Amino acid sequence: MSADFLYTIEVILNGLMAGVMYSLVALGFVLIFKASGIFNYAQGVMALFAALTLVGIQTGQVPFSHLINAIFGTNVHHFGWQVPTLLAIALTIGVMVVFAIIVERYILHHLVNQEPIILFMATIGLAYFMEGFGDIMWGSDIKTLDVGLPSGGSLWLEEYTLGWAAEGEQYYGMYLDKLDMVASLVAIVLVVSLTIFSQYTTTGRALRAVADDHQAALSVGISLRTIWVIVWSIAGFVALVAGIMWGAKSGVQFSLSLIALKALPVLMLGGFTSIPGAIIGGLIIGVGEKLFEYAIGPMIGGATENWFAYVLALMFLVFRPQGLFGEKIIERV
Amino acid sequence: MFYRESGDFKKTYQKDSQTFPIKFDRWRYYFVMLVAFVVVPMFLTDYIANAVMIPFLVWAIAALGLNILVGYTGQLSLGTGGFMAVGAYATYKLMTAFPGMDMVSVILLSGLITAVVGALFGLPSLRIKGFYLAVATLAAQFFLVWLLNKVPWFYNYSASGQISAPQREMFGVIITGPHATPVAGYLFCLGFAVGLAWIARNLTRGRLGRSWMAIRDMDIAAEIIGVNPLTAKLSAFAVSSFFVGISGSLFFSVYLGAAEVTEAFGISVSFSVLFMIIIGGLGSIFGSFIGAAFMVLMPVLLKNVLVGAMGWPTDLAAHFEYIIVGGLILIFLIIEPHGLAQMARVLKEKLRLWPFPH
Amino acid sequence: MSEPLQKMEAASKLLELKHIDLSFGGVKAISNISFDVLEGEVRAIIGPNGAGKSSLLNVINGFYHPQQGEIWFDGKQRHSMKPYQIAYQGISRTFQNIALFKGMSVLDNIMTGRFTHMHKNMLWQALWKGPAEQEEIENREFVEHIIDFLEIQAIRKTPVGRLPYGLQKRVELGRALAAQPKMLLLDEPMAGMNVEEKEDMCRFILDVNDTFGTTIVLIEHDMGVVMDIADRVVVLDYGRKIGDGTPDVVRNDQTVIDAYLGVSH
Amino acid sequence: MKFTKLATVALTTLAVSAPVVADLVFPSLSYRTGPYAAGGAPYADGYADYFTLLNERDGGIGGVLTAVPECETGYNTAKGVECYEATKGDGALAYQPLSTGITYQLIPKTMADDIPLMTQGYGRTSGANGKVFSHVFNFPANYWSGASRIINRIMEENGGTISDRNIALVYHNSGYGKEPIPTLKALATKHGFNLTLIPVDHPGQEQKSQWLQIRRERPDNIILYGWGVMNQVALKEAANIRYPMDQMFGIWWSGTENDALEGMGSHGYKAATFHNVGSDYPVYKDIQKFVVDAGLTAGDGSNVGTVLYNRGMYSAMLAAAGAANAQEIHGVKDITSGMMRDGLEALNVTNEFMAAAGMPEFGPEFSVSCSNHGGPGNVGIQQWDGNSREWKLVGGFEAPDMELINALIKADSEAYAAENNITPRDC
Amino acid sequence: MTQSSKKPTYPAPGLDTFPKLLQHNARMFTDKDAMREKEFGIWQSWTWSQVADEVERFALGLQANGVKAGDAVLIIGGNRPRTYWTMCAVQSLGAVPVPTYHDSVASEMQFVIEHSEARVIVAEDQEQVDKILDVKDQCPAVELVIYDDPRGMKGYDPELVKIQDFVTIQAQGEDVRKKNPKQFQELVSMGKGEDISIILYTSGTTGKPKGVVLTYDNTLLTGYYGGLLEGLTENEEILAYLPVAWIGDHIFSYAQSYAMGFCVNCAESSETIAADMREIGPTYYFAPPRVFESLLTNVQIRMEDAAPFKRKMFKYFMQVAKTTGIKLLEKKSVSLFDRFKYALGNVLVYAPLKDALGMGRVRLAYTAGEAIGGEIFDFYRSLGINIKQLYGQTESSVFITVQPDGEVFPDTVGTPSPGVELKIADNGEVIYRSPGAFHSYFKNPESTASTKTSEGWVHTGDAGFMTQSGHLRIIDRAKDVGAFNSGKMFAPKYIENKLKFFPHIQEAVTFGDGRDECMAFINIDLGAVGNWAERNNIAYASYQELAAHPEVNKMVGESVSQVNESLLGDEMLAHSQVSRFLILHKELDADDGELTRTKKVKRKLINERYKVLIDALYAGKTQCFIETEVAFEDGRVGKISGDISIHDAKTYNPVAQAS
Repeated sequence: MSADFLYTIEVILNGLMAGVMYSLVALGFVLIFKASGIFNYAQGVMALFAALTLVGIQTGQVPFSHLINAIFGTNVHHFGWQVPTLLAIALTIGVMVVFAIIVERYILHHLVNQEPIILFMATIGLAYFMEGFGDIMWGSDIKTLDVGLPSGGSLWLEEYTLGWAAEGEQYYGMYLDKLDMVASLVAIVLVVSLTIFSQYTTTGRALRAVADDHQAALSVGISLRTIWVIVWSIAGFVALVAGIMWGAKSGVQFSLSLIALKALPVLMLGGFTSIPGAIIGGLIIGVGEKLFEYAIGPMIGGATENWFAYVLALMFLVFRPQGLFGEKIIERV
Repeated sequence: MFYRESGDFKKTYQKDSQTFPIKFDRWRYYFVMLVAFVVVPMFLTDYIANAVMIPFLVWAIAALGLNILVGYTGQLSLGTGGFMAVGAYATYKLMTAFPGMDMVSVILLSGLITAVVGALFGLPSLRIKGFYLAVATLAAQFFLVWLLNKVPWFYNYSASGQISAPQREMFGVIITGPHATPVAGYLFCLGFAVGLAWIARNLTRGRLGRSWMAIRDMDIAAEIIGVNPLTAKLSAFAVSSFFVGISGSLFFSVYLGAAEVTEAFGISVSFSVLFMIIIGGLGSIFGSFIGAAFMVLMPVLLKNVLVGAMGWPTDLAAHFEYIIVGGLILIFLIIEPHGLAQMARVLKEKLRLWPFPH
Repeated sequence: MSEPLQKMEAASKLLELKHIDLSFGGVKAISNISFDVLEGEVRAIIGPNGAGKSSLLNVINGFYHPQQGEIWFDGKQRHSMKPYQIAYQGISRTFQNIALFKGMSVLDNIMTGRFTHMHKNMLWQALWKGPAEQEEIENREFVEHIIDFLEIQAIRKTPVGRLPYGLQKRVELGRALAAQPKMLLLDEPMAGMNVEEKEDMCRFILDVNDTFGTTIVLIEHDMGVVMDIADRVVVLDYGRKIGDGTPDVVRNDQTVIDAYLGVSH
Repeated sequence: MKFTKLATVALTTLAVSAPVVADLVFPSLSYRTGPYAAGGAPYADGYADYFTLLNERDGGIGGVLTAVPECETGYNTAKGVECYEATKGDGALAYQPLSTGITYQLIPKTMADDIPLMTQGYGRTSGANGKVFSHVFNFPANYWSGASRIINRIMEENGGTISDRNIALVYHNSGYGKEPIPTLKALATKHGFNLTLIPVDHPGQEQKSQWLQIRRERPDNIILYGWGVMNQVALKEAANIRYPMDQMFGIWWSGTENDALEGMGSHGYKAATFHNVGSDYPVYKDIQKFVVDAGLTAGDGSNVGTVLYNRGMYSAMLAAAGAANAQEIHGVKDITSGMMRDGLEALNVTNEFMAAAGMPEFGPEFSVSCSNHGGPGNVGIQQWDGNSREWKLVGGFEAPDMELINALIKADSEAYAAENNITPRDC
Repeated sequence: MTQSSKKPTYPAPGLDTFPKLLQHNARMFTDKDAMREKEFGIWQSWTWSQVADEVERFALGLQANGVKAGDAVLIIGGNRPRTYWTMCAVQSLGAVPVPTYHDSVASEMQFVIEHSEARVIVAEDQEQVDKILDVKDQCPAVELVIYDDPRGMKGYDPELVKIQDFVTIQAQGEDVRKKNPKQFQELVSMGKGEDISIILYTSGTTGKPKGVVLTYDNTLLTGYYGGLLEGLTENEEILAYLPVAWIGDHIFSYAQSYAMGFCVNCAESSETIAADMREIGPTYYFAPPRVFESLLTNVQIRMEDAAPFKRKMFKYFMQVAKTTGIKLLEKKSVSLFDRFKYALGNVLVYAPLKDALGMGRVRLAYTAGEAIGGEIFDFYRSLGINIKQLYGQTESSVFITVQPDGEVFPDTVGTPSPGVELKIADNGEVIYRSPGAFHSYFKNPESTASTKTSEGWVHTGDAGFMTQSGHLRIIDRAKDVGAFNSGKMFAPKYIENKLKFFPHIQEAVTFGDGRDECMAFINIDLGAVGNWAERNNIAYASYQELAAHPEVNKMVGESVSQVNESLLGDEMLAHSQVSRFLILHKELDADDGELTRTKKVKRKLINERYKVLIDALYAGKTQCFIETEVAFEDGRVGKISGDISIHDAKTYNPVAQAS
């Protein structure tokens, strides 16, 4: 095999992995959109908030310490204990559930039956609020997230593939990031369990009923409010997972909230309402932008990924205006 | 409460369809104009001009433009930042290539250039609708920023890609550059803002505006009564981009005086203009202004209150700023989902009916 | 039939459909339908649900393109055209489910109906004062006559969303009328109305036909209404034409009776 | 109506918040929020703490108290302008915008308002030409001298020749990141190395493509011009592909504790710097005594001694030195911003001076003149020690290829002068 | 006998007919708006000169079609400019306009057509033309029907009767004018003040309508002098919305408009009157008490829905107005603090309220026709609206008495108008002699003789007396005033009016003549009670259902007892307390012949039709079944039936009260 070919394979594989990372973020959007028709702009901030909370709990940070110190002139930072990772994750999930309840009770409940753009705006307000709130609660410095995820390229794969290239060509073996592999695994587990949840549990079926028809769901006695709390809780959990994966790469900091931008083209490509769409959309975007950057990027100056992801999504949409997996828009007169 | 409408009747269609058919509104409008053109300049300081009034006007123009697209035509766009960048860079190129050109022409030409670019990126709107259309405009946003960053010709090959506005005069008054007085810059922007608002009003009240709203409300019915979706949508994109381009042009030349595309015209700009029109009110010219006022002035006001008056640490204040602005957005939406303009409209209706509740 | 008479009839055909076939992904909606509409007449299309009535209307105003067949309008054969081009030819319509522009007032809705009659370009409109305003006023005057005609003065500036159903239907008729169409297509104009509203609507339809000489093609379920106001009736069933003629002829046609009895009307 | 009302309130609060005029005011346009907060906060702390120290220890500068009104920009240029306008009326002596973008906005404005603009290690490099940029002071080093010094260092490490070496520049795809490109291109021509440009878009969380490319092409050296999250991800990815860290060089904005969070993963990574590292200086004892222990720190005190804190403090020290100079030149205590400019232009930082300031050998020796606002551009090299998790200075403050840089500065500043109708000063 | 000393004169010498006034106005106020109509969304306006032109062309056109002096021309139309122009055009020819109620049914119309011997009819639209064609066979004299609105008129058979468009007639007139530009002038100058100007058919509470013949001297002089007295100018704005066939509209919207030169405004449609009134903002306004009452009811209902704070504020300031407003209006002394409170109330409540009602600019408002409730009357006056009562009838060209400024009381109708002599006949009937007193009843010498004595005294048919302050107070129709078996006076209308002042009572009919006690039928106000029901979550499907609701009955019972209590104070009427009442299962309706077109109760008919109920009332039953026929709007006839419950009302013992 020629090295170029192997590089292409490598780019594709890494693109797939990157795509999974995008999908993790996109998944949260899809869940909420499907159940309530809300485009949740705050999903990225939720990921940041979840990750901040996780690190905060794990390292025993005093919440609002900055505020407390500013008001009382004290100097508190940490409680001085370390919480075991799993317990910290569980506690963080608890926080996200509380968050979901608050969002439902104080915001969504008052905005039932509003137009999508209004709900979208509400999530923007929520995002603003949480950006400020998260920073006040946990501080704006960069935090290291350590939940025991592996990092670095897979040496085994590198060595195993080293010999594949044709003689005389420069080739260093196939590179795959272990963190990405774990992320892919987690994503698979997440999607499978979500599917099982929605197919085989009562709550899950209720969720699907709501997604299909609000009225119908209400008529079989499902409380929309409960459903929304559950959906937002799950989305909060997904945000936590995304926050962990991305946070492990870059440290937990404000920029984490910007990963939402990477999920946008994925959503548009995959359709807002489809979980498989989010996954496959992510893969397509990941591979597409990486390949383009690899093949064309150097010729036109690089850094093409941001816009190319959208152009790629656009190209798909021109042929399928409702997204890859979105429900077909039927125009009736 | 303040409305006295008895005897305010219309004998011609001109009078009946004027922008402010009620006498009280008309006088209020004249009053605002008087304040804006005469009173404000008398009290203008550098700070009020450069940190409050000029940005407010510049953003109001952008919001006006985006509102034409989103509010009136129903085409969601997140490409505002990119289009503003086109306007800004067009201005830079025109100013440096033709130093003798007067600023009004420069800015109008920049608007026209942006209109062409905008119409181009509006093409996908023929097939893609709703939230999905945002992808096309986002593509525009990222692509335009990338292009303007990547091709050195756009920034005259300067080392960092920064562009800065040279000094230009009109009628002997310095408009751009560091030596421009705040009053000159303010009045220049105000002139554009008022003029463009007037144009927006004219366009939206007539045939074109109705074709836009028809497309927004029910595209199939619109087509069946003779509205060509292609021309309606593309004209909306072009007009919207014209406004946005002018806004970008003023943003660069009068307001900031220098700009760098990735920092000044990023995606956050697109979002914040969108926030302005949603908060202000979709499909409302007044809403564009009030939305811009909210998004521009609220943080400034909060900062001055929290840091200036209450002496909080800047970071704490900044975080609370986010919390308060976010909270206010939520509260406003819960009280009146259709924006501040709708709130004003309801208030006006209430006052007109006063003392009756309905 | 004498030759001059034949000629006269040929000349007064406003619309003629010849052997129209329409299918959606293999499902035949309309098969081999031919009929004509004479200038100035009220032509009704009736048939059970799913008979292809609405599809036929959509073919006439260009929303669907038939796979087979010819459409002749106003003496010219029509080749594939966009709906908005057909609007310019002088066909306007109303919809079964009201398709008003919800964000606009009654006046603006009807003004939008004048779209094909307004021509001032964007620059004039941006200036407003002058030609654009002049054109606007001229058309406003026309629209006001329609408002007067339909007796909806009191709701002129009301947003259409706030109106009751019957009035919305009336406004929609107004919008279609504003285009001064040669031919007006009405898709179940009286669906969901009470007796009084139906009577009003009948009066308006006949007045339109009478005052403006507009040719009218309508789909309606209420047989009483159809028999009252239609000059000629086409009967469809399962996408085929099973009857055509004056109300009396159709009423006594055995195929028609069977079709209707078959679906227990 | 709403906005006029808001404006009035804003106006009144402003009037209320105006500080005492008699102070020497050094506004700090900081960013403790937003994507770059982690970098902005320690710098602002250092900047503010030093002035606090002066007030507490020396009673200010020449007996006049200093004030550091802080204004949050969030690294946003528009907010930067707002901050500038808000604070300039308070008698601001010199600005420290801490953002290349904001610097560009402020260059013309400060020139018009006669206020010096101090940009230590950032901003517009060609601002070093004092003839054109009369109010910009970007001593002691700038992006270009940093780049040149790094190339020099690579040459040193490779026996003086780097022809045919492959060097990649991984840069923040913005004005800041693009700054060194012309210099590096010129140097590449001069020294014969191959330069690969690898841009990373803001914010830079996803750099897979870039690092796969690096892994494929195996450049001999990497120069990193990043900021914010981009640095952390870049270093992490570099470690992931097992790039030899000692062949990787960062500019000083990519050489902070935040960036080398990985610890051992970044061991050996080198970065340019224009000031020394650590807190082993007399001045720190004073800071501990007069500021930290007195509970007067701007932040929570946790940043004291970090790279960015040092940089902020160093900048503050230079500003204070300029002010003291101005007092001396003009013989008045309450100096104006114009006098401050004169003070800065006459600045002569010697080792003795540094020692007197309690910061012996903390930074390079340099002097400023009317035509040269950039100093000699001496740059040192620091290296990350993963074991002790700290930066160590491994190369002294040496001059870069000033001949080449000066030519570039001249060309760029003259282009600016031509575009903006500025007649260069005679000096 | 009371008499006003002033004698009316013409506005200027020789201006003794309306056509002459029109020409005068066209010269005086050439470009001032004489007439406006909201049509096609805007106020189409005609200046006096344009009106003169329109009238001239139409008059000449009519002449060309054979209309000549002395002819009667029937006018069937609503308040539209052309209706008024037609009157003037007809008068120009020396012919007599005969306006009729345009909502009258064909059979009523037939009588007028026949009786007036009209050959030419000017009808508003297809609907009216249809009515004429319906009765055409019975009215062979009709030769020409002119219609105003061409809508739907295409295809009408011209052989049955000649049908012409208004504009066609005008075009014919135009041709005439071209040939002889002076002709119109000559025609007009032939008119004299004593000529017959108009015949108005009064609907009458019983029997066939009578045509009241009025001369120019009657209408023009009373109109002009009434206007002069009140200081009306050419700058007034008035809204024409009452039937043109009614004397009030004729005087206010026609005679006074021509005499003073002010502008008359016509509403766009009957649904938009309120909105149009708000737009125009009339300065001169007339409305029967019923309109003021329903407006007030409406205000109260709408305020009920207001937020508590606003409601309280409204109540508070209305209280302030009550104590201060009327005093201010009558220029009595008011303390500074009260003035301040009133000024504040004016900003917060009165001015916006008046504006919302379209009365923001009203300088003078009249009410007449019936008694107006003191509460209602005071409400408007306290807002600062100068509303005054007047007393008049068709036969008097309206003005018999008017309340002078500063002497406005809710229970009297004022002092005699200029030139009016007034006295109370022995049987208590009010009689008068005035310049406005009618000429005769058309083709009805018997009635003329029985109403108008040879000395010119006219019997009003109303019972009343002069108060000490010289004001006239009307109690009831003279013929309706009856007596209880005890011989004491029974004035049904007086009691009914008291009942009707309650917002939830729409109409009341009382019985007592020849009986021992007074008992009543009640009609509830569907609007007011419906709103009340909505707020109290009471479901109802029809008037009948709501009327039968026990809570409603209880509420009405309370009102009745309040009336009873108030009657105690009046020595003459204390014994007329309503002892029992019932709420009718249907609304009394003019279409069913139970009310006149002016909504007055037709007692005789009700006595016959509802005999069962009356008997049940007096028989002391608590329940009664009734079935009645009703006419629907489309002319169909249906039946309404149901059980009606009868209630005792609380009465007060005059003696006990006295002790």
